[in-house]
Amino acid sequence: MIQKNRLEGGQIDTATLLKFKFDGKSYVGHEGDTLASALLANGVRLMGRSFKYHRPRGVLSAGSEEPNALVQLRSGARQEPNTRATTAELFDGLVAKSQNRFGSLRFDAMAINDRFSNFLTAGFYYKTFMWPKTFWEKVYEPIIRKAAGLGSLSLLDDPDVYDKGFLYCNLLIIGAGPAGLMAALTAGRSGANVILADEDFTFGGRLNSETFSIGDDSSAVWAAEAVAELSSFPNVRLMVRTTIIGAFDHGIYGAVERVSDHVAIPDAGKPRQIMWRIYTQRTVLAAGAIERPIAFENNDRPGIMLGSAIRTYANRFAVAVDKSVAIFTNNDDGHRTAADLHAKGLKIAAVVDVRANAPLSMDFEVLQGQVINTKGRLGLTFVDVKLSDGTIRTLDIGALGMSGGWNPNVHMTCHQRGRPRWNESLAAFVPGDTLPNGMIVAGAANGDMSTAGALHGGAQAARVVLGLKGSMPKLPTAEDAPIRLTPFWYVEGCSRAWLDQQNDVTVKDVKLSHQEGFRSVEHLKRYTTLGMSTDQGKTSNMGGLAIMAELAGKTIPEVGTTIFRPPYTPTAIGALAGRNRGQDFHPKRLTPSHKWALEQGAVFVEVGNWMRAQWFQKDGETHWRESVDREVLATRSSVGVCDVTTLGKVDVQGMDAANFLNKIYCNGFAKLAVGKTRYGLMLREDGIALDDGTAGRLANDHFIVTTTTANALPVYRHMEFVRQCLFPDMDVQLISTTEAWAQYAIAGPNSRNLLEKIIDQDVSNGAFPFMSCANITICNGLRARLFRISFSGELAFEIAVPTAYGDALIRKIMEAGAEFDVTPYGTEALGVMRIEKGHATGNELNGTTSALNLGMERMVSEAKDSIGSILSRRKGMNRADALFQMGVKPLDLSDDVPAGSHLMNADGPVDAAHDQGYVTSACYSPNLGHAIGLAFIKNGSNRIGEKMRLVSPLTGVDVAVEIVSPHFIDPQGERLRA
Amino acid sequence: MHNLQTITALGGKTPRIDVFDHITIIENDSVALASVTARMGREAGCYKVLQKLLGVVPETGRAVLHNTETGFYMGLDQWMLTAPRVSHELIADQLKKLFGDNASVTEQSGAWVCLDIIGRAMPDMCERLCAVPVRQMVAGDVQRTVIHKMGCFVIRCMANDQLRILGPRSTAATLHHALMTAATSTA
Amino acid sequence: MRYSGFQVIKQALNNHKGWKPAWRDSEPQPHYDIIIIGGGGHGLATAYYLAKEFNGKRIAVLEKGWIGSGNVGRNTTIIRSNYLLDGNEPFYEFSLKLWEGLEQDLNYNAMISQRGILNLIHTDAQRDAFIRRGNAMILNGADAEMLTTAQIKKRYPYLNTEDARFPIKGGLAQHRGGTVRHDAVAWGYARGADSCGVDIIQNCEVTGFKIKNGKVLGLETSRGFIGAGKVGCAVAGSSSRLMAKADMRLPMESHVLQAFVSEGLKPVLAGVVTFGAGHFYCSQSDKGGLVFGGDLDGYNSYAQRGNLPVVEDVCEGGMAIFPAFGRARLLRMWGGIMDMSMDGSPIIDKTHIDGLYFNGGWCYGGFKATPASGFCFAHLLAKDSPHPLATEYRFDRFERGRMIDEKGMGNQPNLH
Amino acid sequence: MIINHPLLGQRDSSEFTYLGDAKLIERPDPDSETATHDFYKYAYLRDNPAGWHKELWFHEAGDRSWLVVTRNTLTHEISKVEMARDVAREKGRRR
Repeated sequence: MIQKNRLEGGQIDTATLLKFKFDGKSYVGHEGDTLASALLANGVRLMGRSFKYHRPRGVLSAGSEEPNALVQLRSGARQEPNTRATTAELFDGLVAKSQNRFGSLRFDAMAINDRFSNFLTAGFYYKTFMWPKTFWEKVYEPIIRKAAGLGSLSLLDDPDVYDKGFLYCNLLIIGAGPAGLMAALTAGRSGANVILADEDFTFGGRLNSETFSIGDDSSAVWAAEAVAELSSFPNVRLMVRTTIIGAFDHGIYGAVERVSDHVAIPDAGKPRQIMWRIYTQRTVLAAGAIERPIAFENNDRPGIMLGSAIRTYANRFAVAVDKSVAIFTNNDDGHRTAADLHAKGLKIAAVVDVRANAPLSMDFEVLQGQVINTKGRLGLTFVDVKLSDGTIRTLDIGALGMSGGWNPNVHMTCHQRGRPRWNESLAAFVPGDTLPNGMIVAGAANGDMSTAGALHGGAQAARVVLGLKGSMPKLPTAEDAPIRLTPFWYVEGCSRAWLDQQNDVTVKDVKLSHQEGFRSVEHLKRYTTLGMSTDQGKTSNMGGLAIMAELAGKTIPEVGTTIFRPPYTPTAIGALAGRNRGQDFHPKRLTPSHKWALEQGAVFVEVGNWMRAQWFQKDGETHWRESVDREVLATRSSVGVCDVTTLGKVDVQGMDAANFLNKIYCNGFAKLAVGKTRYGLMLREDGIALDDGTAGRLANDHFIVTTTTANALPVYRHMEFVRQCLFPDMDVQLISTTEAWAQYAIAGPNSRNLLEKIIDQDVSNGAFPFMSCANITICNGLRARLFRISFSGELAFEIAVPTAYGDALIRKIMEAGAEFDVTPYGTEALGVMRIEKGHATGNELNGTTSALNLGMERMVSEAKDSIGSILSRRKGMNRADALFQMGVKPLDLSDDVPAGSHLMNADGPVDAAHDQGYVTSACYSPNLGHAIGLAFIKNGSNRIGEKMRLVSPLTGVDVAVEIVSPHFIDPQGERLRA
Repeated sequence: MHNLQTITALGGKTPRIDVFDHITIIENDSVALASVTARMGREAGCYKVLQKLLGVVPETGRAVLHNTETGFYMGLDQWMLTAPRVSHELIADQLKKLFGDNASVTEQSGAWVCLDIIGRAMPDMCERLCAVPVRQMVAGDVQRTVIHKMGCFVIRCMANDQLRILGPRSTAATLHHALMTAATSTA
Repeated sequence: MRYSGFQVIKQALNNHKGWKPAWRDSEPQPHYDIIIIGGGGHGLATAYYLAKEFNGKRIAVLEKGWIGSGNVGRNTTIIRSNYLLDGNEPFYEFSLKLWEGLEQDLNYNAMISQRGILNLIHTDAQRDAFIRRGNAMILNGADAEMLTTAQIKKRYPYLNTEDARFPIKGGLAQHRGGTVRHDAVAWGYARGADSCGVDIIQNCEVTGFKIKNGKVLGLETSRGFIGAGKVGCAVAGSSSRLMAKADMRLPMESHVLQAFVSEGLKPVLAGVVTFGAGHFYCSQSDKGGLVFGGDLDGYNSYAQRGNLPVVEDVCEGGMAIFPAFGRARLLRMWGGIMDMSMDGSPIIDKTHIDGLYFNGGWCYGGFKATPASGFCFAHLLAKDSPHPLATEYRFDRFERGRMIDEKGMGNQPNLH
Repeated sequence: MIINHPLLGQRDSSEFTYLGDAKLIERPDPDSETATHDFYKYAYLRDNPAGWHKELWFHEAGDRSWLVVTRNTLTHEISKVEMARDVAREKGRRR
């Protein structure tokens, strides 16, 4: 396989042959190639199709600003759409496909759009497709959607892993061209902690693309030596293949390191990419500059490229885009390209320069004129040049370099809303005055377009930001050509002249946008989609701006600029997500009995980050209801045990502990006796219930506060707020002990009998009545805590031991309880029993319910101040028709009363206007033998016994129910006091 | 004496050890922990006891590592004291006796999983886990931070290649998994 | 000029010479009957309905920058009416009905696309809450359907149901929900209002109110004083700043909400999908970009940009349900300023100043509300009484204790 | 963002949880005649300035201290960070 356009030299390793496929055809390239350079070397110019008109597209650039040569890289689950061939590093076995074509790349059926382009101008779709009304979704839009988009996803799970990482430095240098390298050398020698990052796979930037020398070496060799010195510094971290994607607040930068994108498949366990968060004190932005195209008729054919790109392919990659080349330029840099190509032995058909004072050359012809049109269906064949004397010359060439001047790469200076400033001599925007904190810009990015200027700027920047004393380091001699440029944006009278080659935005579209009143830059962008393509307008915005300025009779800065937003280049969503996906999306919190519960065949359920046993399936049980009913009945008839460790526990100590609880609970705690526990309701300051739970007093200055599982964190935060911000002088100390204790609820008539077998103290009703709490010991001496509280409504205890003993304790309980058939129960049974008992949980404490709604208004003490008490008394929260928590039961006991259903008057209409409330929680009560529910009902407390209609049109429910007390079982509470 | 057996945070009868060429991850099951918070107006008294116990009151962001009783800073006037579990099973009671009303003492032994990371790749691994400037830290530096959404203490130990991570005990398996993947990807 | 397919062809054949500006760039007159401050979606819609439905005359819209430069052009373009509470649901359903006829009404194709919105369910408690919500929607005349995981999987086969940390237990769908081309909404209303004689005045910043004896007389602007009979404020993102000029403190905080778009991709996502166990929602634009977002950054901000933690949080949510999106690339991120109210619901009300009216506090739900907000605000301005569907959106609801708190988060705006 | 904790130094803001305007420290007198109205203003009305803003952050993944951060809502620049407890005392709050 011969590479017909491969030249001598360059920075590629011709010794290593790399095989790759593009659109099924096999080619070879070398180590050091990009996919684009390898394809060009093989004589492939056509690489894609444009978005709207499906025009043939080849490479425009040699960098990450590439708008055209986007390919689908790799295959199967690793298929990756819209990858720039110009940055894709060639590896052996690489497979790529062209995109956005219907049929083959050469014969794209959708190219028909180009014929009708005159009807498909900017914004045409806003003016049509409106009739008939129903046709948009049904007909027009599906067609548009199908045609839209560029590459496709495989829709298979991304098989690669991505890491996150965190780095710290004194100085971050973005870009390793002359300015960046010089800044790094200066800073590195000073001993500062430096990170030097470049998106390319080798350092050097433009130095790798140029032929001139620095000192006595070629620029590329100088770069290599600089890198060698930098690698010897322990205080310098060199990061190739690393794109700084954004400058965020306070010196935090996002960086994506492509660890494995240059190999076929990442090594096992190794990340494809690492998303680094870099914390730096100072930043030198040395991101270089991007050359501008020129707009002329049919300037979008494959083979028409940025002049600097043709130069890069020849010098760095040893590739001739074509053997016969011409340059269209408005500045001296175009001539440099011609000279380099000539030196490589290519035929320079002509340098077409718009300037009258263009420099002449011995080696090639320089024409004063303009390119007015081009030919070549799938690639450039001819260009027509109109000379200054009006005559037309046709050049027979396969490559045309456009050299419209350079735009400093100001992208990252805009990330914190900084606005670039217009520079007349460069005819370009340069960094403005408001830069991200700690950032300084150097080199071409700052408008220093010569190599000498870049080297000096880099060194100076490092000195300034690091405040280095001493004199400027000695800089090598280097190219220092002045900028000689005559601003020139588009050829007079051109119409189908491309500005945004990816989105097919032409000069004609900009004119139409102006004609229809879309004249501000943002309107221009949004109406024509100029600069909305995957390169974010890096090569297209300026041209559009310039033309709009001329049409509006304003200067370019008057029309304004569009600022850039992160990321600098498109970033894999997988990299931004990192490891937190699949099962690792959130941490798993396991309870102390988890290992044991697994052995028991428990079915687990997510409760926040906790994994709790939902029920314990026994052999022969085929439906979850069987397990749950069994657990409930066994508990109420004998004894059950449940892991309640997940409830939040806060250790409250200090001389003011009781006063503090008086503030956070709406009911009183000051007089709670030592050894006693009390139910407490916490309100938010707006008077709505925040959380409920119990607080036990272990000593005068020591309470244990429990919260619901879901609210453990917010309640702790709230308590700290009250402590630190509202009552800063209270002697009270808080610390969460949720994790420190394994806690089990033991409930049922036999719970005391079971307990007596394992604990060392007397827990008879006399010695340890309802709502008692104490520090005790179990099994001859293990420290433990015992609370006589009941969520189930049965005689019940909660016993806690240090977490490490949790596994041993549950096994002990099961062993000791065997004679009572002790039954472990899960969250479902827990839920059934609390509904039977009428206890509220998250479904009721939903952030909109007040104490009144919960039937607890009397708990809100008038005698003292507590958080939320004042606003809980607002009229609107205390209306007669307020919602009250009640119970509902079906009239036909075989009916369900599902949660989420709405209550309607038995004989009234069924609509929102007549809504009477809704069911918050529901279950089947194995004790009552029918479904029951808790509900919020307007004026509910006065409607006991009323027949109502329960409807859920969503799920097809419509049953007759009766309003009853929410306490379905043991309303007098005799069991729990037994 | 009771006969209840503990299990480790990772669920084993004995602590888990994972050995790689470049790193070793050790589950350390032998520390007893208790938090100590100075009572308001009793700070001086509290410092005195700490001084006696540790030789010095741990400063902000610092740990005292050399004694059998070691301690590190948790927050303003709040410290975590640690000691060998064999000798200090009842660390909270023992400390409460010493501090009396000068401090609030809370048992924390069961609340944390302790994982020691030892090996040359320790800094590289730490960089992939949390926003802590591990290379700038010196022995005895402590930071509380987040590792994959888990609030952890990160302690730079005496040995230059050792890091100690205390994480919520209930998330021990997740935390260990995070360490293992980081170890593999830095191998 | 009327837009139509025929017109497009006619103009094309005439080389597009005939197209006129979509709206006049008006010079301010000395006095207007009604001035709307804010040339965003809500302001332009208000002006349009004032002129068209309530035959208002001498109306102007003042915009400090270019029209549509605010949140109407910085959102994730979703429309829906899947609300729970009485104060909200009828209003948003009215809005959705207006969307359904908007293009014909405005003669402008805003690409209103009812491809459906789906809220995923991950816990039983969440299901109970969504059933309650779905019922509230239906009882208010909106559409809602409960989907099983299998039904969802059929629509989105690549949805992660196998390896999910929080399993997907179904979803609440509203098939009439969907997306709209956001900029086109501003342009369509501007063109519509303009054709009804409304003056649209860009680059005209309000610097102060002229208020005498508790009555508003006009506005000081960057283009001089402009007299007004009534003034309606619809400046999402700047509400507190603007009303401070009338010495008002509002029940709201301004927060940044980030939004994201990927590179263009061939169609993968038909409708809007919302993750219920993390912060992520996503749709795909007609151009092929995945448009997605998540939670607020969480701190007060007027900076129109956010920070990395939320970017990463959102992408984690995305990868949790769509692991196939990992190799798609995020192209652009931006931030909008949300006026987050104290109960998560908006305000459309008179102020204590005679002739000064306020519309704001839309949190991150303003875009979908645009038509109804404009209509109801126009009603209030024209008739001095609230539109029947917006009677709860009053300033005094907080003091009276009649909050409209969909999420139950209370008086902490960044949690709504 | 980075919050320069008065005790712990520079910490990533992702370790913190945000509450809102630091005026929330100034809880009104519950015994005042106008308590209900005062609490309404306290709980619901905000200055919401475009510029410097004193606000409350909780170091949730750190030392559990509440901080008063003075931050510019236009630029996110932070000029001052104090322990909320000290600020509360300055405002005369006690037990």
